[in-house]
Amino acid sequence: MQATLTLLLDGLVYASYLFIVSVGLTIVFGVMKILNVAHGGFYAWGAYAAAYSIGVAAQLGLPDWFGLILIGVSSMCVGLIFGYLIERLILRRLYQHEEVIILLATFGLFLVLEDLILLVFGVNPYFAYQPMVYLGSVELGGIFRDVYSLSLLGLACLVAFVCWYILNRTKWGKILGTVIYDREISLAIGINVTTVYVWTFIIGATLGALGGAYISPTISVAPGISIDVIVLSFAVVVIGGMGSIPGALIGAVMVGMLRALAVHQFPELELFVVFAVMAIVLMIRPEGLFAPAKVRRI
Amino acid sequence: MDNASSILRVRDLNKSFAGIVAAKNINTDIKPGEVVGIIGANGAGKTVFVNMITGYLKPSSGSIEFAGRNITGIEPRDATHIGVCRSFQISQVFMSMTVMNNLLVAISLANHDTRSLLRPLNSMRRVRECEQVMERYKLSDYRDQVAGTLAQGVRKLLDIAMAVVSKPKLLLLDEPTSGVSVDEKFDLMDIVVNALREQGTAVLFVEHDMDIVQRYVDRIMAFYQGEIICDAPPELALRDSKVIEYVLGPGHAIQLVGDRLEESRHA
Amino acid sequence: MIVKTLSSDHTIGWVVASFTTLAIVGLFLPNWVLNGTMFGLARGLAVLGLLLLWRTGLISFGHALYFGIGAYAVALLEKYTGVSDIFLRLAAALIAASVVGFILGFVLRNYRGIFFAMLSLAFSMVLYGVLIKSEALGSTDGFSVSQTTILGWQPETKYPLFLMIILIGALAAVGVHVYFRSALGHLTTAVRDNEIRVEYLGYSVARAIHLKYVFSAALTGTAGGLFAMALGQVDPDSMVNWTVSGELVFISVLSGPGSVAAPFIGAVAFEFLRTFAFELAPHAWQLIVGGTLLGIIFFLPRGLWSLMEHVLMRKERRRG
Amino acid sequence: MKKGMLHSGLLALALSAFTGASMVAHSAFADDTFKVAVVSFLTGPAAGPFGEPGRHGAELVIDAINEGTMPAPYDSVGFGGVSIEAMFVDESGGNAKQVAEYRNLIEKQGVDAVLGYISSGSCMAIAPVAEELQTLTVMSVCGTPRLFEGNNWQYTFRTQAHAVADSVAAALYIRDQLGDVKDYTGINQNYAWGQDSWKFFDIAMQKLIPGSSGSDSPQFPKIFAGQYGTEISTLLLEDADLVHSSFWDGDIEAFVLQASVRGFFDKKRFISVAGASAVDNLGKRFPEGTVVGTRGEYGILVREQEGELNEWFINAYRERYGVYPLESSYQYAQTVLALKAAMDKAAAESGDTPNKEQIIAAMKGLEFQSLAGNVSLTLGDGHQAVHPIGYGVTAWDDETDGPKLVDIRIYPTHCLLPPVNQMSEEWLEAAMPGADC
Repeated sequence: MQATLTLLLDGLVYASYLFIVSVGLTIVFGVMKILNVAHGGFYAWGAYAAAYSIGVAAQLGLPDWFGLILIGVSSMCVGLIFGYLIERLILRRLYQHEEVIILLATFGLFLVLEDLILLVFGVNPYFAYQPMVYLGSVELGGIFRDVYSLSLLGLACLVAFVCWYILNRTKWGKILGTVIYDREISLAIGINVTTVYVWTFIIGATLGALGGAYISPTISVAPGISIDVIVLSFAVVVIGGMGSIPGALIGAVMVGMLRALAVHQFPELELFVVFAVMAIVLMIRPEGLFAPAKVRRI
Repeated sequence: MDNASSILRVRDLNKSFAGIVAAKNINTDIKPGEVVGIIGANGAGKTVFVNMITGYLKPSSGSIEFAGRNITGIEPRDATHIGVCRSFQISQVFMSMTVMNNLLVAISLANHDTRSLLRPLNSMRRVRECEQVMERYKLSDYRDQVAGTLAQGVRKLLDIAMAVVSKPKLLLLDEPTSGVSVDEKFDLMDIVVNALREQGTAVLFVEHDMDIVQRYVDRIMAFYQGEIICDAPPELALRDSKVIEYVLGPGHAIQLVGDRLEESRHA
Repeated sequence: MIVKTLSSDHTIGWVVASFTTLAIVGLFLPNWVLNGTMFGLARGLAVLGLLLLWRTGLISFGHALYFGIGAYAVALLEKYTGVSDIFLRLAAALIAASVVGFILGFVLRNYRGIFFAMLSLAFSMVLYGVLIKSEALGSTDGFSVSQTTILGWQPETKYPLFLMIILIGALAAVGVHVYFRSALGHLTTAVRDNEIRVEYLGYSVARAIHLKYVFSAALTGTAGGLFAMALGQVDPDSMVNWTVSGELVFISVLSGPGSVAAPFIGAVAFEFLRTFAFELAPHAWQLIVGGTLLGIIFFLPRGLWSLMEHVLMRKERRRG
Repeated sequence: MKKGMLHSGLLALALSAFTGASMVAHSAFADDTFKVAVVSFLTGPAAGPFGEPGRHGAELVIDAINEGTMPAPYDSVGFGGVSIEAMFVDESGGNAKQVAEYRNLIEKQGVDAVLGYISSGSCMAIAPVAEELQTLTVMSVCGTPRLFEGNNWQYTFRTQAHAVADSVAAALYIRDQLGDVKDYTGINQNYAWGQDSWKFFDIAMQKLIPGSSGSDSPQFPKIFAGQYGTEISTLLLEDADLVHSSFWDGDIEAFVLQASVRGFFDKKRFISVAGASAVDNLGKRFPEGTVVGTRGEYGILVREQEGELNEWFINAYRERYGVYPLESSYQYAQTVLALKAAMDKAAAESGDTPNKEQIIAAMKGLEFQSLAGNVSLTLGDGHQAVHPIGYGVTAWDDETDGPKLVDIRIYPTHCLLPPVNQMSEEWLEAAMPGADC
């Protein structure tokens, strides 16, 4: 019982993390049809920006809870700056190209973002444990849990709810829905697709950065942290169906639970299961479990 | 109609997509060398019918027999192998390749011989054969032009030429003149129909332009809501009240031009 | 007839002649250049495999799978049987990659575009996950690969291996070139342009793609085997991780799809670009590489080879 | 065909265009310098805790020897009369890249010797290549015993004891200091180092503390995984009180941060065999009461130890880099000292600037004084070092407002390592004959 509860919680916490990291990826794909490898770069930048600013705040003697605010602020800054610049200067010129070429361009961007981190922040790791320590721990099912990790669950729910609300209950959501359905039609009925694209990409980037920023207090923020994250979030997004937010949620829960199960029961299968599930899902349902229906034109 | 002499036999063909009927009890026979026009409003089921014969769609029920062999639900490439070929409403050519290479690929696939596929594409024999086809379809001037840059009419011709290099016994043309300018239409059809009659290929073609239809066909099949509402020679079909009501539109005045018809038959 | 066609073909002439030149030049090259060239040419062979698919419009984001299988086939063959002979090693790499390619081909031949890229990625990451966690397969460390012997002879220098690599590279380049010229090869472009038409011309697109996929896997697997022999080491992060697949795709974009020689030039250029970038700016070499990739996509969509074409064309014009 | 030749020339030119320029750029070096490459992690998660301090340790000692400012017995100027020109190279990027980089160092940069290497993976990958290229290569930090067991390298040395020593020392310390330990489990990285470390620790515990039992499912996460939430849960769920870990680099820091918030260190006794760097790097965030060791007399273990060399090193290091030298600083410095001792010895024997063979002959079986203790290369046919190893318990020193180790115990060499010509595992399985500690 205790073991089951622990496994469930571990899985859910990891799933929340995966969901936050990959939801931006799926939104960008859904709207812009871009599979964005540079998402990993946003993740790393978010982590660095948060860790750096939390470190500065600690030196200035600001209270530990202030770090939580800095996490939000720094991910927004990263998303806004990089999201805007990259969409504006690079991606906008590539929309007429094939999907795979744009994928490659984002791979190039990923490499550039990785090294910019080294140039800006140096090679030494950053620690930003203050927010995690501030929130303390709580006993659940016989073992202690840090509240900070549990709060990931809340954050994931919040992100999921906000996405759902925007898409289904606001004018913005309707516009997005139209753009997702057909870019040409949206242009024809006077939607400013350019603006929609910029904002979509900024939001996607911000969510990627938020993933990194939120996880930064629990890890040693060092170069190379995004290499594994990007394929994991690809797996999540592909399993759920590229472009589907509920899909990302389900994908994240599947991967999170499977990984937790593997670590608890069969540690040597940890990495294998994630990608095996990705491959199997793609084989059975190439569009993923929750892919938005597509019209086949012949 | 005499069964033995028909090359295509369609019996009780039905097709429905998620409850919507796209083809209903279609029965027809096509004789070798016959040229048949298929008319009908948009969504009447013309293309569905063509797609079922060439295997792109599987019928829900019914049977299709070609040259005495049951070909219901056949794969498109197998249909091609036994002599049922088609052209497309939107030209399906290899856009990045030259006219010559388009035809060379079509020719190299026509004899279904794996070994010949390993030879260079532009082997002498193939090039000669290709030149003959270009001659016949008036494509020689465009020989080295990339297909993506061709005018619609020429691209259509290429599309059709590629479909006939394997000398099919039955050719389905899906709106051969759609997207082709008015001036080019008759030239195009003259080239195609003449070449095909020479080969003795039976032709089944979907067409909206009644001038074209009455000028080249031996017989008209009119579709309405997935059903054949009329199957008769053009003189009769175009005067049929149901055809006028459901296909041509009420008040549509048709002038039959009999002499043109004669002309094309004897050309 | 075939001999006549071959000898009249310029590309084949260049490939044969330039690889001969390289073989002679190789005798005088310092070791580190010889090594770099070997790494470059081996990677070039892998990229040639990717080019085969690219001509069909398919970009595999998981070809490190075959590169890794080839490399690990060589390493495992040695670990479990002690065999270090070059021909047996090559056979192991080739066969292992082809068999896996043949099996996965049944699935992958039904996928296009981004789905093809993603499923390839998934398969390669499955192998990565297995290698990383399996102690018997060397886990994160991988294995050392001992020096290659040739029919029981242990060469003193790397030159015989270099010779072997350029020989295999030349054979593969000529083979792929002949293939591209054949009707079957033109079907490649035909499939990319219009699958429906190919089906209606009576050829199975799935079979065409499957065949090509197996060839591609075989070339990339052989390349992985040669790379492992040249380097003397295999490990999952440098052979199988997704970044390696990305690198191979990067080199194909850098090279351009224009010629069978392009992958080799692109890969050797990349090898030395990286060596120098790494020396001059160890913290910014990815930036240089990533920037180059973006630059190529923007300004040279047909890769470095298009520069070559440009030069050649101008020369032709001046002559004509 | 004429045209073909012309084009072929063009192609070959393109392929070897890079050759010419670079060959000119790298000409031979002057005779009176000995060119050495020092390899350590300069980027990545291991750079901060290991790579940079290691590099600094080597840099400091090389500069001091070149200038002749080191205390005795290393007070003569230069290495056997020549000065060393050092270049610092990054170890990150995987084994294959390291091997390629190593070839570059020898064949392109023309270095005379290569020092360093932190990861066991790098060492195992480099040794065969060092042999192939016949280049003196002295390993500094890596710990796998397999490097010299089952291999007979001529050109490779290691100035550092291996994982068997620190595993045995850990078990000895547990027996002597922690009293009644019954069950234990572990979390180690999933590669040679982590797997070996756990295996040796497990055997040593069985032999030294009869009746104790190791976990059936110790955790082996991927190196640099970063997040250990799930692993921490499984460790907390296990009954074992003692948790062994050979985490090093950024992983130990991340693990400690994540685990301490969850009260892990209140519930479990933690022994870290390679995490001493984190004690300094994390400061107050590193839990007190943790058993920490250094593989040798290094870093925090010898911070209070007297001795001219040690005091010089600590002061010079603090002056130059502003922080205390860490474990890897000592390890890299030790490698440089070994080279200095060997080159001086070779120079004295030959009466001239020593060549490669002479240096190798001198280094074989070398005994030399390190910063805080003596080292001798006795194992692996004179290629593998042995030296004492110590453990202590972390505590906070209010006086210096910094971390310190208390209850320090240092175990002598013969208790930690097998005698010459015996394989480590056999020796361990045979209950460590000759180890009478």
